[in-house]
Amino acid sequence: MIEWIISILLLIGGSFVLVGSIGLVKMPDFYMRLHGPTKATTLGMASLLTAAMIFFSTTQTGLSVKEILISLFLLLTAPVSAYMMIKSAIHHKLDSIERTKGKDNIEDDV
Amino acid sequence: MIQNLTFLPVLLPMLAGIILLMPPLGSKITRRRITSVVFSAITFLASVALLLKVQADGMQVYAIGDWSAPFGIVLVADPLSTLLVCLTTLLGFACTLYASAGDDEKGSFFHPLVHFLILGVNGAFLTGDVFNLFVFFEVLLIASYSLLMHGGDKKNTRAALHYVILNLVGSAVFLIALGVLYGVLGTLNMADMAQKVALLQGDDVYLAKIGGLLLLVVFALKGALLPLHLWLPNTYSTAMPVVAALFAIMTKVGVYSMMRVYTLIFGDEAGELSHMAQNWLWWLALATIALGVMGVLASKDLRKLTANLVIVSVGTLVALVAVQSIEASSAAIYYLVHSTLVTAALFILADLIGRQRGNVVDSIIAGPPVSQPRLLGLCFLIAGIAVIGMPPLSGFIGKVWLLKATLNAEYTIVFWLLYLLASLAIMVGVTKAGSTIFWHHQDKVTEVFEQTRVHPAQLVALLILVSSAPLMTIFSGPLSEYALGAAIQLHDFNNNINVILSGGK
Amino acid sequence: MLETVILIVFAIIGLSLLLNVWRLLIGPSVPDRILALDTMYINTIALIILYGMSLGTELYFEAALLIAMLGFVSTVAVCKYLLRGDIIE
Amino acid sequence: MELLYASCVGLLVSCGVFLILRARTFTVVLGLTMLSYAVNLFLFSSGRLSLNQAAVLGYSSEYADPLPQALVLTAIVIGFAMTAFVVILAIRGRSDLGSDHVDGKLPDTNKKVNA
Amino acid sequence: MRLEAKFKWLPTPLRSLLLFIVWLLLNNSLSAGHIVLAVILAIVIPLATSLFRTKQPLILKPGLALRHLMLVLYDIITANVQVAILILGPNKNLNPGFVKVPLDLTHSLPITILASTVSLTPGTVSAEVYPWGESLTEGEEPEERFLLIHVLNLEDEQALINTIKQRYEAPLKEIFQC
Amino acid sequence: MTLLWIPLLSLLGSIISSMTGKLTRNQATSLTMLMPIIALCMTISLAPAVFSGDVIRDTFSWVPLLGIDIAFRLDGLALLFVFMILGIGILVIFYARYYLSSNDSMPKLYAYLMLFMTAMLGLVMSNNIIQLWFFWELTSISSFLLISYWWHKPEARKGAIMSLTVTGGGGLALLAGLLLLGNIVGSYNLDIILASKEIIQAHDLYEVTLILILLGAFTKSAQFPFHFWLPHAMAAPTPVSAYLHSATMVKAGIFLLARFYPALAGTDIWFVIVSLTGLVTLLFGAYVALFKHDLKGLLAYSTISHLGLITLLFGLDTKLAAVAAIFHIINHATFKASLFMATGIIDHETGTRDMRKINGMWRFMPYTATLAMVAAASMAGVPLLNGFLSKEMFFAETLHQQLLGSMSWLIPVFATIAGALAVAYSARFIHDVFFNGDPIDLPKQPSEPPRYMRVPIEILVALCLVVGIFPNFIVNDILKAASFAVLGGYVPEFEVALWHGFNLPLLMSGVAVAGGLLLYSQRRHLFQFQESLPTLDAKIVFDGSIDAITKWCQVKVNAIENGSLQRYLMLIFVVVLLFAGWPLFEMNQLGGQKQLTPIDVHNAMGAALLMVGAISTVIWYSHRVVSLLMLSVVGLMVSVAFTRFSAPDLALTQLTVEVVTIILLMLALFFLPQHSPKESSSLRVIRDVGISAALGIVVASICYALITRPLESISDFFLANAKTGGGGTNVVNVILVDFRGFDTLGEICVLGIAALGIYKLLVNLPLLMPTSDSEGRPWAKERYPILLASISQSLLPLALMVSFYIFLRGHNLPGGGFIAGLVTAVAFILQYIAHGSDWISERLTINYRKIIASGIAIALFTGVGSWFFDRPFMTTWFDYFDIPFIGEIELASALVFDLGVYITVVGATLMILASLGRLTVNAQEEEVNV
Ligand code: NA
Ligand code: NA
Repeated sequence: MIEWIISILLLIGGSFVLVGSIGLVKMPDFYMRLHGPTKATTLGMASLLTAAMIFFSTTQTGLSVKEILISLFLLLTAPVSAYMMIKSAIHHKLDSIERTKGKDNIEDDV
Repeated sequence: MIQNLTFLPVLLPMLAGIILLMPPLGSKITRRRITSVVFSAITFLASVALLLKVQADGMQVYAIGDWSAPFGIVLVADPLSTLLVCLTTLLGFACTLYASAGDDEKGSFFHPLVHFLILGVNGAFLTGDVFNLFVFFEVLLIASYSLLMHGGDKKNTRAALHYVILNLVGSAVFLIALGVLYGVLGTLNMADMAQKVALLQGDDVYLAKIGGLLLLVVFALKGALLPLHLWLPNTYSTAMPVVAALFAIMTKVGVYSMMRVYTLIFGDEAGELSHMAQNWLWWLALATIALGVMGVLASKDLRKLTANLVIVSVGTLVALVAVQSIEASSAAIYYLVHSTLVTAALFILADLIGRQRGNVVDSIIAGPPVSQPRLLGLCFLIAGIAVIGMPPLSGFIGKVWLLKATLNAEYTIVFWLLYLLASLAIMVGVTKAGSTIFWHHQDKVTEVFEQTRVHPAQLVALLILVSSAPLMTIFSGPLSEYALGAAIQLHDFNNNINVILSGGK
Repeated sequence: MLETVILIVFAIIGLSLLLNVWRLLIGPSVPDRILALDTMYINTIALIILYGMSLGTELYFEAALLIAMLGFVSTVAVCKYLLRGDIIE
Repeated sequence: MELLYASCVGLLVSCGVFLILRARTFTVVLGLTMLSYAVNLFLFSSGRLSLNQAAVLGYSSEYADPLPQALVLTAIVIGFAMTAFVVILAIRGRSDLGSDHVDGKLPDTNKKVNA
Repeated sequence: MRLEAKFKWLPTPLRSLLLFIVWLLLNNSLSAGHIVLAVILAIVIPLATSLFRTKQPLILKPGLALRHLMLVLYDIITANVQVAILILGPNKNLNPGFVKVPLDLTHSLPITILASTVSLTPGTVSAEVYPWGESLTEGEEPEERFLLIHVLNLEDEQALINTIKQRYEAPLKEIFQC
Repeated sequence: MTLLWIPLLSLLGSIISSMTGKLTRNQATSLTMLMPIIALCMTISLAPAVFSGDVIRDTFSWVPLLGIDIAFRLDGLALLFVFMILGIGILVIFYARYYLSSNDSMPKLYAYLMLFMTAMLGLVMSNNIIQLWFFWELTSISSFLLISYWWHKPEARKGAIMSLTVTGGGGLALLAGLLLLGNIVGSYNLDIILASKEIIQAHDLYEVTLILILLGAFTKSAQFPFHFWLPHAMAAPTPVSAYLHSATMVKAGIFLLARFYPALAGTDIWFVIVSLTGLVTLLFGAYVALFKHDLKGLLAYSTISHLGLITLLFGLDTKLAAVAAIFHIINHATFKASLFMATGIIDHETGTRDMRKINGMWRFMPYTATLAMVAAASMAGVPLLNGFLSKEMFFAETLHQQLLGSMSWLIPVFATIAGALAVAYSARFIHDVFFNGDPIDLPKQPSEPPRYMRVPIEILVALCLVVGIFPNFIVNDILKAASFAVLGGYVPEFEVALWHGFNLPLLMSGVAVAGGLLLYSQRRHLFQFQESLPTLDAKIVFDGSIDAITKWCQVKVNAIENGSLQRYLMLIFVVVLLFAGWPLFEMNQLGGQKQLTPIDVHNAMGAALLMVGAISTVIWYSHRVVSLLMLSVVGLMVSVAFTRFSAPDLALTQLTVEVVTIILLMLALFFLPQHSPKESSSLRVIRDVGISAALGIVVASICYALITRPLESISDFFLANAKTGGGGTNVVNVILVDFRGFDTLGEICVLGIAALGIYKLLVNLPLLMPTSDSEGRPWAKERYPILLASISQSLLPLALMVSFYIFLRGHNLPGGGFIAGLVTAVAFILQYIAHGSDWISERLTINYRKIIASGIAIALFTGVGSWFFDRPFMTTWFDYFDIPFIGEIELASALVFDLGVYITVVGATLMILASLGRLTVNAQEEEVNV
């Protein structure tokens, strides 16, 4: 039973991670590419780490929950990383695809 | 305390470095100077005490952490290493004293860095562990990088960049060599390695050979052996002279390491690998001498000239190391001490002379007369005679000895011819330099500059170094006996192994 | 079964890593590459965690934790560099 | 596996050496960093490769050779210190010499200094 | 809104609690020794780093905060599926856009939390907070702030702004009482 | 009484005279003369014993190991030379008193002269050949000082250097020869060597040895072609010339021939080399002397010629020739010294030495003229003077040799020609100076010199006369004794007499005198002929060759040390390639016997990523940011590799270091250009690719060879003792803090020193700060992005906690002080990035220098602590304690040591970054918390 849960969590996690990476490659402009890794990968990681937590708690001698820490960390930092990256993309005036709306909302940062 | 004497030459400089960074002794320049000079004096005295102990009781083995060789790191104080430790600390004392006249204020952390440099050099001399040797190499290198930039100008920066980058590559090679040697021998203690090398079989022999030869590259780079010497002239001549004087010992670290590695690990007992580097060393040494001499003749200022003299001395020493006989090693030991002190003296002299000649500084061209011609002239005469290797000063003993020691080597004639021609060329170079600087004055002095005089601290330091030449002549009897003893010990494979691996018993 | 699943997920993560490297190589812009590298860091965490699971040891947990922390710092540093040049101003 | 490992080390050496031979401080530093990766891997491998045998007592029945690991650790730290120094020295060099060229003189082909 | 904690020795009680938990998590242990150590660390570390903390509003409604956290987690999970679908679907169906969301929040911590929430929930990534700190004089809090977000598939701009303001910003205002 | 006193007294005299600066000239002179006079008295008291055939010896040990003793020996030869050195030395000192002008420093000249005297005395009395060489070189040095006495004159400087170069070079050859000689005989003791003629001459190295020793002798005694330095040494004050070039310095070479005559002479090679060199020198010197307009030049070449004569005599294979040589040594010394002194008077009185200007001196200084003429006559070999006697003997001996076989008659003919030339130049000296009309344009009005200035000349000329008329009365004993020493025992019967009857030598003398006078009368034609010859000035040639050599060296050295770092690096790599590659080819089989691990997908993929990263770094090296990103892929993969291959500690360390390094490089990038121009030529790129590929292959091969072999290492000891002896289960950490803690101590020193050095580098560094990035974009407006600023504050406590966790567990599980330190440092770096260094320095007023020092201090004192338990440095201690309620805990000194590591790492890293940060923020501000 637990093995099943672990397996499913692992597969879900892996899939999300993969989706994030696919987004990274597939999307047409930087701003769109950012979405995959920021969200899907983070969630995928959380799922994987939960699987690991359950795995170690059940197979090892005792409860093992420190994987939560990594999830916590990723959840805290992923938005900030994304924010920094998109800031630098805006600073570099990277093109977004043509049909992007609201480009004039971007203020010149210099 | 007395059983920890072996450790003091490493402990004291480190302690000095720490104290000099901390209040209260490190906070004011006068306090720093006094602390630094006192500490270097104490370190020197401790080294001398160690030397006497080694003389009295034989080789001292100090197992750090109480882990005996080959598992732990041991310090090995034998006559050779202690002698060099004494030399280093003496030089350190002279240099801290000299710099206390004002050079130390031309940048931050001069005094702690000098002590750290001494720490590195002493550690490298004393350690019996080859990886620990690497660590101490790095200690002395990083300290030397910083000292090199002390009070530096733009020329200095380029030389420093070259020096640092080359040595970083050198360190990488060192690590690869250590990897190979550990991978074949499974041990790091030099004595243990020597033992294991003797037992190697099959292709392992060649792997060990690679390790040994790569070590040679490292030591050749540190010791400035051709073709890895190219960094030295610029580095030493652009460094502040007191720093260059201190650096005089650093090339000797490379030479010393060669002596250790190629007499102990790859020496007589190493089977197929014994004396594997001998031929390389011999011919490279000869080429080094030749190029060093060309540099001496080509030098346009006194510091560069001295830097090239350092190269010549390295070539000479390595040639002696290559002969790998007790006699040659003892000659090398004597010559090493002599050449270190004399070149250090020359660097300092170049500085003092340069300070009294205005814009011309130490260039070998006509310039304004120095303000203290008698003092500086006499000191230059002494140092010059010593470095040329003419009687009555220490150089001639070295010269006689090394010629005698190479008498029965292969290709003696090449060495003798080269060495004698080199001596002649050095004589011409040094004489020309001296006569131009002291005797050839500008017709009219257009430039007005402040006439500086030698500071008492500088004077004492200078006298310490310069007086070594006559003293080493007068006491050449006992010194030569000491050098011979050190050489015998160096070559005594079985005794070395037994004593080191049994923890000094 | 778990072993098989771990192997499969290994492969998935490996594939993701390859995709990341692809983006890293083709760019085209520096922020794109930073993004790719940042994603790589995170995928590496997954890799290490999976490795730990397949060996049944938690000895490598700290490595994963540190990648999480340090990957963030280095991404931030590079972005700051792009934005301001001087990262410690 | 061993062959692959050795090839990686060799490739890192090659890349590092090539970068070191470029004439700019920054590339030299990159090269040195790369070379030190190679060297660390090399030194590490002198204890031979072993999977899942971390030298932590009680975690497995056989252990990887811990000594090279300790050596590499020391080497990494020292390498870090050295890299830091050379990086700052490069900055100093740029400021003192006006360019980040490490050679004695600029090659003729490159008249304009990239400043 | 409150900037100062009740106890000087416990400037950030929730953070201390977090640290306490984290220590136990790290060591996978509930032994007495670790609990003692965790308490010590939970008190000492915030004190030691208090210099590196600018004054920020404290969480005054922890219960609400917890509820909000749960909501966000739920949103992350559900909405991620949508993003996955968007990503895997054909690119031509996507209509990206930049949206400027006016903010009621003024302090940086709540804004950060909001921006992070926005970034983690589907389809949106926070890009900028206008105006920048540099355009403000020292210590001044701006009249009005905006959050610039990038939307992967923008259908109704105003609806999105409303969702963000109601679903995520409003609880934050409540929690921090600002 | 010991022989040592003779040179010692003169050395003492040198020291005393150097301190006579405050005394009057007379006092100084008397004081200076005192010591040699005492020495002379001592020598005289020893003379009878020597005359009776004794050899007096005196030996002290000096460097027994090298066979160098202080050994003196007084035999006839030495006695003769000691007499000359002391006697003429005293006269020269006396003479110099009047010669020197008031501008010249008397103590200096006296000190140098006495030093030179010491060297000469030591040389002639040496009983150890190394000691002999010692004094030999001392004569070179002291003569260098004497010749350069007037150092402000370029000719004095150049003459001194030239003489030092030639004689010093000869000295080196001599040393080589003497060492070989000592090696052949097995001793440096002269007594033994002189008694080992057979061994020496039978030895393979005899010829080499002989040639080397002769080189020394010939250079010193100015034999052709090494003669050229001597005329230029005339730049010295005349008393110096009188001393050095009559009786002493140049005679040292002759002395050497005489000294080793018993051991080395007697073979064909000796006779051929020595006699021919002597003959050529004799003729050449005499010929050139005739054309010199400079008085001292004439004397210099005449000296060369006479030295050639003596050499020739030593080269003639008869014993009487050797006796004649010794006799001529004495005679030449007397007349030449007096001639130099007379020249000095003329020079002194007229202000010039040009014989074309100096005419008719007879009228101005008749008394001096008389003395000079007598001496010159002796030089010419006029009967009733000593020069005649030895020349007669010389002529006689040239008739008795068989050197050239059937052409041996050539030698007496050449000897006669040389005699004629000698007569001619002597005649010129007499006639051109003292007669020949009126002086032309003299700078000074000449008159007789001070009375006492003539005294030394009077004494010497008197000697010339007395010896010339009553030879047996004066020189017989000493000549016999010296010959006894030179010939090694048996001295043939000889009679030094004025009149031997009408014989061939007398005829030769007659021919010489007549020919000489004829030559002199026809000098105009000769001068014309001589002027038509191309002139070869030795000084120009010598200086020219030295300059050419110097230039050549400069060109070569500049070409080799061209300042190209790439070249230096290339050399290292090539050497490495050679040294590491060569043994590979010697191996039979690269791979070893160890069971190989199969490749799995993960490893292959990791390797692929690593390789892609590495190659991309190279490809994008000109786009620096991208290259850096690629490099971090490599770094990441390396740490993954460490994870994979069971080295968690390494992985952690690599990761943290990696990030800090990248951050540093980012910092550097701001101050460095953002792009590397591709500037290498394609050829160079190909070369570099070749070298790097070759190196890669070699290293890879070595690596493969290593890891496929089984290994037996000392590590089993560490695994076995980590827990019991070191108190930890993480063996790597136990090695770091215990077994090899000393390495770690060194390592943190390196880190600390690096931080200090970096601080040092950055002090007052003017920086080029770009206002825009490489594509010309101005920097972004927002300095501290708001999200980053607030999240970093929350992360700091978390990171500190993690670092504390890693620190604490290090001893038993992966972790430790270093990693923890870096994690802490990174957490602070994040604060720096997010808030800037101003913000930090407002809050953190810690002196990093002190932190580093305390870190190292903690580690050091933890080590020293074990001394109090009577254990060596760094012996660790640990124990387990059961504390109620909390449970068992372990306390270990290693943890304190690790704390030192931690503190040092934090301090050093932050110091580095703070120094850099400070640069841009506050260039003006002096001290900012560092
Ligand atoms: Na979002
Ligand atoms: Na005349």
